[in-house]
Amino acid sequence: MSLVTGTVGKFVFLLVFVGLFWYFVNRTASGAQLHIRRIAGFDALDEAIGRCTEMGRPVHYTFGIGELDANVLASFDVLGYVAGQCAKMDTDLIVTNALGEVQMMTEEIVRAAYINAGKADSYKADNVRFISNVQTAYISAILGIFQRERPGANLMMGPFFAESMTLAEAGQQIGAIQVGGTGRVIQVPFFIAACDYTLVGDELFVAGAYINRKPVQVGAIYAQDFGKWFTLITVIAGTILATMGNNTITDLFKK
Amino acid sequence: MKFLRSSLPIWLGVLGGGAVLLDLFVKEPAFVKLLSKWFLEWRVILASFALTLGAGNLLRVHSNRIRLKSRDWGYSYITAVAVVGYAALGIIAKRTNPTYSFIFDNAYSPLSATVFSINAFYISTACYRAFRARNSHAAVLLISGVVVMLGSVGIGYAIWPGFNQLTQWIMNFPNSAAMRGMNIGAALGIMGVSLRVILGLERGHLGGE
Amino acid sequence: MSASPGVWLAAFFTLAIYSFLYGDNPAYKFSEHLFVGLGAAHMAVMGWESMYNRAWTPLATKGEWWYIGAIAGGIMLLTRWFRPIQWVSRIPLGFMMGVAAGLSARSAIDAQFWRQIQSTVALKLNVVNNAVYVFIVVSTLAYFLFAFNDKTGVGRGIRGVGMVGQYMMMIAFGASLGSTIMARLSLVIGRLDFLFKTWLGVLK
Amino acid sequence: MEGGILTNLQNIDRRIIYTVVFLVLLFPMFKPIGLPLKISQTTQSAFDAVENLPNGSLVMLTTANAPGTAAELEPQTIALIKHWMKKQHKIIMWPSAAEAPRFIDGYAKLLKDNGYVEGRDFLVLPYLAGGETVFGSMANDLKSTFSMISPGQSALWDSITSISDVDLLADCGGGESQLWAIAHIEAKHRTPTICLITAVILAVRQPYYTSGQFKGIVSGLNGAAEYEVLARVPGAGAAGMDAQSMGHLWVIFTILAGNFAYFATRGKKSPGGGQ
Repeated sequence: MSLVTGTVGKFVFLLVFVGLFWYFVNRTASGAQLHIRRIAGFDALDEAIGRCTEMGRPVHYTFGIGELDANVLASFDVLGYVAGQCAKMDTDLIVTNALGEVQMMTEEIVRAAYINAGKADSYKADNVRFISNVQTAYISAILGIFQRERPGANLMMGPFFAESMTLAEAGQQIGAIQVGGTGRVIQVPFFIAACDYTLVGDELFVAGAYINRKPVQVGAIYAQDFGKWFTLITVIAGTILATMGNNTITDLFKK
Repeated sequence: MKFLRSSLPIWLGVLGGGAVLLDLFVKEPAFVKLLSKWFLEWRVILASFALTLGAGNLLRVHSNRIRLKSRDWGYSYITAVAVVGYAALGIIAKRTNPTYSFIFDNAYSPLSATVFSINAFYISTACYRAFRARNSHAAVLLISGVVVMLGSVGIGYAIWPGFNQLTQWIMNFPNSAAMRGMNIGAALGIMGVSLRVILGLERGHLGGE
Repeated sequence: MSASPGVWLAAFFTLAIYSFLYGDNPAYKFSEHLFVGLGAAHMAVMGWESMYNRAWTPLATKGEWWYIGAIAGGIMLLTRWFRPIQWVSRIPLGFMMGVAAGLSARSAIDAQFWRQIQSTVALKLNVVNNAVYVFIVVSTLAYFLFAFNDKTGVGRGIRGVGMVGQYMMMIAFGASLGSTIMARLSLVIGRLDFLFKTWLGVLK
Repeated sequence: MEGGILTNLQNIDRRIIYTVVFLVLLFPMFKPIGLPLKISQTTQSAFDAVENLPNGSLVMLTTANAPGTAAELEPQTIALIKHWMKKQHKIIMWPSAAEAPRFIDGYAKLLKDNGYVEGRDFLVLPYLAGGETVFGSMANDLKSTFSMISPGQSALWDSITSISDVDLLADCGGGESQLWAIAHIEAKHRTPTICLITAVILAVRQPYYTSGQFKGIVSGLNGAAEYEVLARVPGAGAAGMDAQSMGHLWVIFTILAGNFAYFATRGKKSPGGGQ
């Protein structure tokens, strides 16, 4: 096996990343209590659902318009939790989808959550809705749903594009309590402007680990943190050395 | 059967993801490159089929609404007719057909452009509320926002030429640096989630079994 | 004023959507439902075209038979409309997800991670702007450290640096919003241009 | 009474804000003011990347333009294509999103009207679904990705073997496509890449410009206006700038008024969202 020139460093990093990932998955699986810091956006989910229950209004959940990617996978974990809570509290949950592939997965996730909560009868198939795979058509339909069904909470987690601003402001106008989260960093400012709580970038990817504490997910978070420490240390050391005229670390990144 | 239902999809994911990822690094053996090339081309074809899923889902949703007489069910006829008619036109008579283009230019395009432009109104009210120096975070947001607003169009330059330089500085340094930090964080998050799929540890996309 | 029926149609749809800014109404509902239908249809047409070009043409004209496999996979995707055999669609879906994950990981580790660090480590700190840059990258990234206990002293320290990072992010978010408002206004300008120039003809 | 006005300023009805937005945008369209324009560094670099290529180079445009983003992206693209025509570059165009082919039809017409011959001087590749996957596939093997184009169909197509023959790649769009262009094509072949984007995503693309992954960025309507000035090709970009400035001023006014009222009445509770 031989490597493409200029990729040795990346490849070694990837191997270490995968190794640590396995190590931490096994550690969590064998019962070790690994810590994860508090994230306000997730703690707000209960508040949002609770308020809908008090007001007798539905909860609205959306993934945005993006492709089936890492954001959507992270959002599935949040949806599972939200659906379970809604089932327990007898609060309606409206899920709107923009992707054909995601539609069936969300149907299964929501139905499973209702069954697990012992409320299989309360599951309404009509409430997990495919809307449109065209961004603007999707927006136009959600604006309509907000005005006509007036959800009390609007939860937006996933790969959002420009619809983030329109949906968040439309939710604000009907007085919904809103939590937005996306790994697409560019959309975060719009959530900040119009939502009550925002999960900034990477925070969304912590969802599964934070909510469910599944070993695989906790392991991934610990491996990711290794990547961040690696970055912090190389950047600080590298720039100090570069200032002193020593390019050891800079050259390392070209290998 | 159990293998076909739950294990095979995961193993195909491991194979597909593994080949495409390794292709970035590996020069030899050559079959990794070949597999990756094939997989990418196949996925383009699968994605083409996936695009048609929407029309089918939509038909299912709206025929249900008509059957159950849900709220505003009368409008569902419009959607159903539009899906079937326009798709048939595009597939049978081709996208370059004049009628197809007429509808695209005079219905689809203005609808899409206008819905998108609602964004402008919504962002102005959202910023009107968000840009209020309620606390220290909001104050920082406000100051950097207003400077950039003034610096990125002619009028700010007319008031004080310095707005322009200040905006360039904010965009090139604090903004670029913070975005870089966030991008690096998000990249690691994406790596974590993607590796869960590539290593065959993720089941969320298969309906959470 | 324009005499073209197409322009009048487009003007009707433009006004119907803008009427929503005042409140929900039947013209909006009509346009919304029509648009949702047209949108899905256009996507299906483009999907068909893409499939035809990418799979059918090479298969039919060049005898590249191996595309049959991919077409079969595509048909398996469509089984999700039929509940009893819905599970079949998971097979191509698992593959699609895998390839997508491979591509994202590839892009994440190279363009978004490695080369971004590569460009940061070369900065010389004796230039003020570079020092600012590095400080902001470091503090922002510290905010995204999750794997620690925030009740311990070290944890509180990390949180503290992360808090500074939060302010830096606020500068970036403000800059984003500031540059965005203007951009979004240009979208309305496009529509006004259509209404007053193309349709009404009052604007030269 | 005064408290009433201040409270009102803090909570202006959104319909009033919307109406005034309409009016202030409309006014300069009837009476242009002619505000000054400052060329930004990112646009200058994008212009230089094209200008410094020898005449007759091979350039490629991948576009995800859509009706929603056309107000910003269309003037940019037209300005760029006009500049390319001046330099007599050979052009490959590919729609990377399902709504883009209709726009490419327009560019093809523009090229033909200026004496370009399809197949020899420029080429339109067919739309393929899959977004990022297609970028990955093009980076691996451009010819095989578009294997539906037979040899002999286009002289331009026959003259190239891989995407590394492309001297400049321009990606246009308001989504993720620029990132895919640098993550797959630029990363593998070091193809000089510029992007034409909506102003919204400038902030998040800036780090990739600083790191040299993008050679230049044309962003938003003002980017289009700047490019028109640099390339000396008058167009639609400059025309919209006054209206934008006025609309902007109104939004800044509402923000400042809101803050003024907020501080004047601080202590009294006011409703409102945000963090």
